[in-house]
Amino acid sequence: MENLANLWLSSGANQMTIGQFSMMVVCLGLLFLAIRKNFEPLLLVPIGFGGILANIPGANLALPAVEAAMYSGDAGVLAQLSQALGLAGFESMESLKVALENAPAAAAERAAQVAADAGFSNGMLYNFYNVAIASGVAPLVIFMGVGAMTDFGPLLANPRTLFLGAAAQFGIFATVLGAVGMSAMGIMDFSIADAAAIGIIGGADGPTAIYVSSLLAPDLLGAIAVAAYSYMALVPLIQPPIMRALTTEQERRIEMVQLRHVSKSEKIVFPLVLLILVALFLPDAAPLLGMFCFGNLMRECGVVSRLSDTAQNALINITTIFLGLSVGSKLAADKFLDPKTLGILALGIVAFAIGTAAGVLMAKLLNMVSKNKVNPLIGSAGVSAVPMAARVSNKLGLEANPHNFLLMHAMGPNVAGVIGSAVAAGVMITMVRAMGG
Amino acid sequence: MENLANLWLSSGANQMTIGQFSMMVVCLGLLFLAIRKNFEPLLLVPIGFGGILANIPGANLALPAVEAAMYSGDAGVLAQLSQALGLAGFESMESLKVALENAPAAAAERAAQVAADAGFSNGMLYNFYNVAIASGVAPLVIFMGVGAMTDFGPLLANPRTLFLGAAAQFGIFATVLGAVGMSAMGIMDFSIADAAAIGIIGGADGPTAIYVSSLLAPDLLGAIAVAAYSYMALVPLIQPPIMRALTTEQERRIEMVQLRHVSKSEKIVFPLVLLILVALFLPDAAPLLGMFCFGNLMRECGVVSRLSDTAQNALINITTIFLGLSVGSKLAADKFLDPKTLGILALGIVAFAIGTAAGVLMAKLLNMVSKNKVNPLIGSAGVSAVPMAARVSNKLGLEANPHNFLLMHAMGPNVAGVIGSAVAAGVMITMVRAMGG
Amino acid sequence: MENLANLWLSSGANQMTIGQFSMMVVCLGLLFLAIRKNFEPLLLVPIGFGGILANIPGANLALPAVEAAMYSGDAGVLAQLSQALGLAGFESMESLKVALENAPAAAAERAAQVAADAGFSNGMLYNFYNVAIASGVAPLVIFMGVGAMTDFGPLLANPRTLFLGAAAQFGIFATVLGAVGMSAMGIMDFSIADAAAIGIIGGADGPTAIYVSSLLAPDLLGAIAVAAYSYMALVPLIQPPIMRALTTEQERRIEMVQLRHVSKSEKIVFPLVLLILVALFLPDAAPLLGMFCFGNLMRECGVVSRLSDTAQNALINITTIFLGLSVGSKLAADKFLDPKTLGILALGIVAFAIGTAAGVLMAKLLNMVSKNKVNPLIGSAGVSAVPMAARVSNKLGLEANPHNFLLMHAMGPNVAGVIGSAVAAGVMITMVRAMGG
Amino acid sequence: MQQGLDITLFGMGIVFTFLLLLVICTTVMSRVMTRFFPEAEPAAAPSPASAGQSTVGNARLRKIIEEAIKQHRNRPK
Amino acid sequence: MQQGLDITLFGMGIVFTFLLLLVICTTVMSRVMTRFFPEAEPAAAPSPASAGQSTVGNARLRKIIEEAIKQHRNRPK
Amino acid sequence: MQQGLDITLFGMGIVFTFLLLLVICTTVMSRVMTRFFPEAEPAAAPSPASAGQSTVGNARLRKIIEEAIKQHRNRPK
Ligand code: NA
Ligand code: NA
Ligand code: NA
Repeated sequence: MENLANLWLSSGANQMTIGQFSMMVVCLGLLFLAIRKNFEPLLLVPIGFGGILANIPGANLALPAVEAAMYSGDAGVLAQLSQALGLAGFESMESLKVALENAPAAAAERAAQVAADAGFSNGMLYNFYNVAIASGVAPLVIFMGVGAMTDFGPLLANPRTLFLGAAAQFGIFATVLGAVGMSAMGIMDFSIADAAAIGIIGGADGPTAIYVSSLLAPDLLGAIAVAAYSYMALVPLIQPPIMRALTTEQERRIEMVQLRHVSKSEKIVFPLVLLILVALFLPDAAPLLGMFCFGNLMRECGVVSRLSDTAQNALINITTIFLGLSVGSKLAADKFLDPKTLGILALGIVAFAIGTAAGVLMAKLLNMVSKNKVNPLIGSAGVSAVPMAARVSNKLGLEANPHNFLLMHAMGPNVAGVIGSAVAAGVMITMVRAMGG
Repeated sequence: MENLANLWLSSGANQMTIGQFSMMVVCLGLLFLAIRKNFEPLLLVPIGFGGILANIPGANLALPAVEAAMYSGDAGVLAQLSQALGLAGFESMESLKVALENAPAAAAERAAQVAADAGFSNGMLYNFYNVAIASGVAPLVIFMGVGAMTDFGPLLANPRTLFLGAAAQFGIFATVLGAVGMSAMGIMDFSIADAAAIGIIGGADGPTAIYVSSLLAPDLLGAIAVAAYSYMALVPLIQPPIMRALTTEQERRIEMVQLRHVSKSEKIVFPLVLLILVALFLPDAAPLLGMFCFGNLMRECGVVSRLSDTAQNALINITTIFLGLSVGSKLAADKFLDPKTLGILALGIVAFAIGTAAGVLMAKLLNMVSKNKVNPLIGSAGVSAVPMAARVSNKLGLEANPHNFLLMHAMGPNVAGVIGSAVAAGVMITMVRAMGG
Repeated sequence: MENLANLWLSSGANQMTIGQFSMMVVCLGLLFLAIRKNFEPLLLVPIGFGGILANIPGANLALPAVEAAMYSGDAGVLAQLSQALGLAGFESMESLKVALENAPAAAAERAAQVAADAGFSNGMLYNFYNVAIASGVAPLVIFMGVGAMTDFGPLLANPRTLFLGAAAQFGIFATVLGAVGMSAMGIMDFSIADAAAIGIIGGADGPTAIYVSSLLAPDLLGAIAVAAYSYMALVPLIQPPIMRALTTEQERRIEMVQLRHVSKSEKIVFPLVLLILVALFLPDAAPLLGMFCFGNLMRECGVVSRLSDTAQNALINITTIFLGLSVGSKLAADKFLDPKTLGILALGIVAFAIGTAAGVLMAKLLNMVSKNKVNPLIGSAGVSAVPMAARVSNKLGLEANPHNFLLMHAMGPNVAGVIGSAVAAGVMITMVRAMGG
Repeated sequence: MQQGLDITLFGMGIVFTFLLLLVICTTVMSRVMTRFFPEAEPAAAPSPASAGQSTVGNARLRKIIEEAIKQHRNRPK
Repeated sequence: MQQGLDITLFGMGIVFTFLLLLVICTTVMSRVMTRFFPEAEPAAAPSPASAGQSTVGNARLRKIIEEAIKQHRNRPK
Repeated sequence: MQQGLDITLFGMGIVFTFLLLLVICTTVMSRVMTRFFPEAEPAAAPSPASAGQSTVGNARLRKIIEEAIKQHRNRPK
């Protein structure tokens, strides 16, 4: 009977908190959106599923051994942990948590050894997170794969569209200002590093957002990734009203001249040019843009198609599976159910809206100073969200003028947006570090 | 000349023990069975090859740096190791080994540092084992791939067959009882954790057996994995006599009604239902069944076929290669050549036989209480061993009645057996931990 | 304004050294050779790109956290590092570097903890190097893939060609002698371990060279890998003059008898025979030749084509990407721009030339003692560089006699050369270790 | 020995109870799905156009294709 | 707040400056490549031989092949 | 210098000895296999049925298929 009681005590139904239950419902909602509504399913299916796993009570799948020992260890273990972390003795869970968070590396290792000796081990999802995200490798490998899938032809045919990709990053920076403002007004409590990580949602680029928040605000990573991918899926709903409001019927009808042919050698040299500029001026963007350029060079150089194929298929797929589950591990109730999450969701959509508007307005500005007119509808594609945003531009173009195929023209700002947000990420990391964030 | 002497001293022919020689012969035998007799070759080829590598004298491929230092280090290294492990000084190899096994994490790390300073490094297979199995990741990833290959249609069309998958797990528990009994009688010396790990052989499911024994009885992992895969390959020999003995000709002729059509949505929702039940009642089964359900959801949801393809191909193949070599590392003579191995082999086949019988008898019981008759031959498929056991059911059905195609009907209990043994694994882990095993 | 100044101070254009600039030009040159001249592009594209990344000033992509802390940390961090490494206090960068290089494992870990506490983390390429090369796994996995791509049929049909593969390894050993001689004469400063690692360039086998130098001379790995792959690409230029000089027109015209049919079972058993010989006599070659034989067994046994396919495609491609980037990390200016690199480049080409000559001469020797004549042109294929060297033999054969197709005959010594250099690698590792290198 | 008996009895009991729960939930789920989310119509065959005419020819073509794929994959790229 | 303003102003400025530099370098690069390394002739179509005759038949064939590939990949090997 | 000579002499010696052993073992193995496990008959060609009729057509078909596969793989799924 004792055994049965043990099983019941260790079962989830007995231990589940309201928070965990709510998060399971939220994750089932994410799965529904991904599967039924086709919301970025490649990421949201693993994220949603990982979120359910992370909230299974008693399984501790998302916890390191030390935290598992804190929650499930007996008095002796707690006393040893406290001692390892430099406390006089175990006082309260709260003080132990604080001590663990602020522990120097040597103390943290002593605590890990105590947990190991007491028979605790890292949860599966925690291991995935550590290997895939904390090391930074998964977002970088995905970015390499994205590079290997990206055709810079339309951008090279019309380099001016890079300005659209630059302008759309205003969403990022405006959001940082917003987040800092909310903190100044006392509504939220975002540090400058948090604000920077939240802003990157406006870059509309999943791997960049995950990479930046893993560096600057790991605790907010779950909410930031979910916001980024959800809003990317919502691009066809968010962007059109803004685009219509900021353009006249006349402007939306503008037909653009056909793009010139771009030679193979230009395409080969371009990633190297970009890499060298990054090397010269933005070393903190080197991991992201370096891997991106590497993927693109493998694609275009034509002599390593084996590697390019693998980067676009097996490797990016494997990485996506583990990245998704790892992001899901950050949907554990005690971290996700926080007023900050609401703030992040609110700021994220503002970021998208401002980015879209800035892209469109920039296109109109370009038209004032240049004789080759661009259709301002392609400005919104500067937020990235490849290729969804470009398709939205195309759709609105066709509505205004049935012979106006903007897709190829919009791909230029669209891939420029990827570069733009990676550049913004590098700037942000540099500045936040300089501020001691 | 000194060099030549060194080379000869370090050569395998000089150092080889009889045990290592015997294990090489055993591993060549495994390779022969795998290649010539088609015994689960996907696993037994890497396992057998890994076993040969693990037994190369002097190469220390399966040893951690510390053990390599113990076997090949000079007196100074041995003294330092003894000190690091808290001994007064080096007394005997045996006492050093015991000290290493029982060392707390901090002492083990000091010993590893001594070994590193003396120039020793971990063997290749030891590294593979650590990354693939000790972390738990390889069996889980393979289980995800199996989930992505599994069609739950036949099970959903006839959910009663889950009882057949449950009954067949009796083989697992009866074997635990047998192992504990052998220990009680003094024939063997199995702890309760050992007994639980051995029992899982009866689950006829490789990744589950490896996962459980990596947690509960890592020393027995080699023997357990070899037994599990060998007996799975022997299913067409082990099961038929039992099935014939327990059924009448009349029963074997029973034709079953055609399975109803199962909708796509049912198939999508089923893995989520299973996951939620696991979350509520069996958190210790969450890693195994969670990954399995995740694989199956990727397969059925239809929106992430890229990921599902990769989980079924590149990812599972890569993992299988390293899992197999890692299991092979546990075939080193000093661990495998132990009376326990014989006990494990004997108990394993008993487990298979009892599981088969329990499945068949459960089917007969179901026929007593229900009007839709099931052919008791499909009961044996409940041990899992997908799809071999289902094919055996089909073959015996055709023998009795040439129009009786049982394959699809047997797939229900067959996949139920996979769920059943993962559930049994979760129960076992929970109970053994509660017993302080 | 302070921010702007910070950004400029942290930018690459400000910090770049002449060395880094030169290395970037060198790496662009490697990319040019790879892409335009088709110089082993599968390796040289990732290596060249990784080299550029490693030389981005301020990004520290190729540095461990400790070294990043040394270069970018403030006085406090330097003092703590000095203390952790057992120095009285910070004196000079040079003494700190020396202390770090010679630090025992425990001190190195304390230093790493200081760096972590100061907020430094390992660079991306450093992590890749650690996981892929320092662990030894990447060259071994590539060797497994090469094994899975290798057909030993021509070798089995004419086992004598193994002697050609043996003779061509003379290039390796002559180079060791050369390197030691240069040191004895005071021209260079190569240790015996360095000399052994440099010699392996003459094996004309990339993974073997990388594996050996990761063990014996990690600091020279970049130069050795670049030399090995560059000279392999130059085989069609290096070998023909030597081959012509050492053979008469008459000899080059020799037609060889058609190769006998080799049965499937012979092909299956051969890797096992090789493995057992390695196990008996050369345990230090076991990792390399073990993985090679494993790949070949998977290929030939016919029952694990899933695994063989993956080893030849997804797995080898993924590994190649990370291996290449990791090798590139060793092209950082401060390590690569060293007089030693010039010595390595010079010795490497001599090694190739001597190996080629030895193979040709051995073929002529074989002709003296045997009645089945071999065309001495196939001797040069013994250096490996599969399949380039065999094609060179074929081309020169056709020049001398338009009906003389030597390709298949040259594949025998070609794959024998792979075995030969792996054997030489094992011998070298054993002997250098015995010499305390 | 007691522990072994405990594990066997409780273990088997829990496995059965769990799978019983799963049978119930699955059955309920199937009913709910069939009633509230009926499928448009179980599509007769995945590729009706190509199925009718020449299955033998298709089989041969598929064989050729599969071999081509195999060769394509195995080639020493 | 000051920090937020700093990041916004400098950040946006640097993004624009960087992309302006990229526009300039790209344009220069394109000019250089087009002038000094002109392409032989943009190849009209990747496979001219097979393109002419029966694109419809080819499309159908391709579809069959793709399905074969898909089945080939999805089969539980 | 002595060490270098040692490595060269012993090294070359061991490489030759090892490969000599391998030659011997391989030759013995081949004899044994050929005598005791003779192959049924070296199959003339892997696919005799399809080889006879229209190799040219097959070659063209294979080419098309390979290209289809290539496109299939390269498509930005
Ligand atoms: Na963007
Ligand atoms: Na089972
Ligand atoms: Na070689």
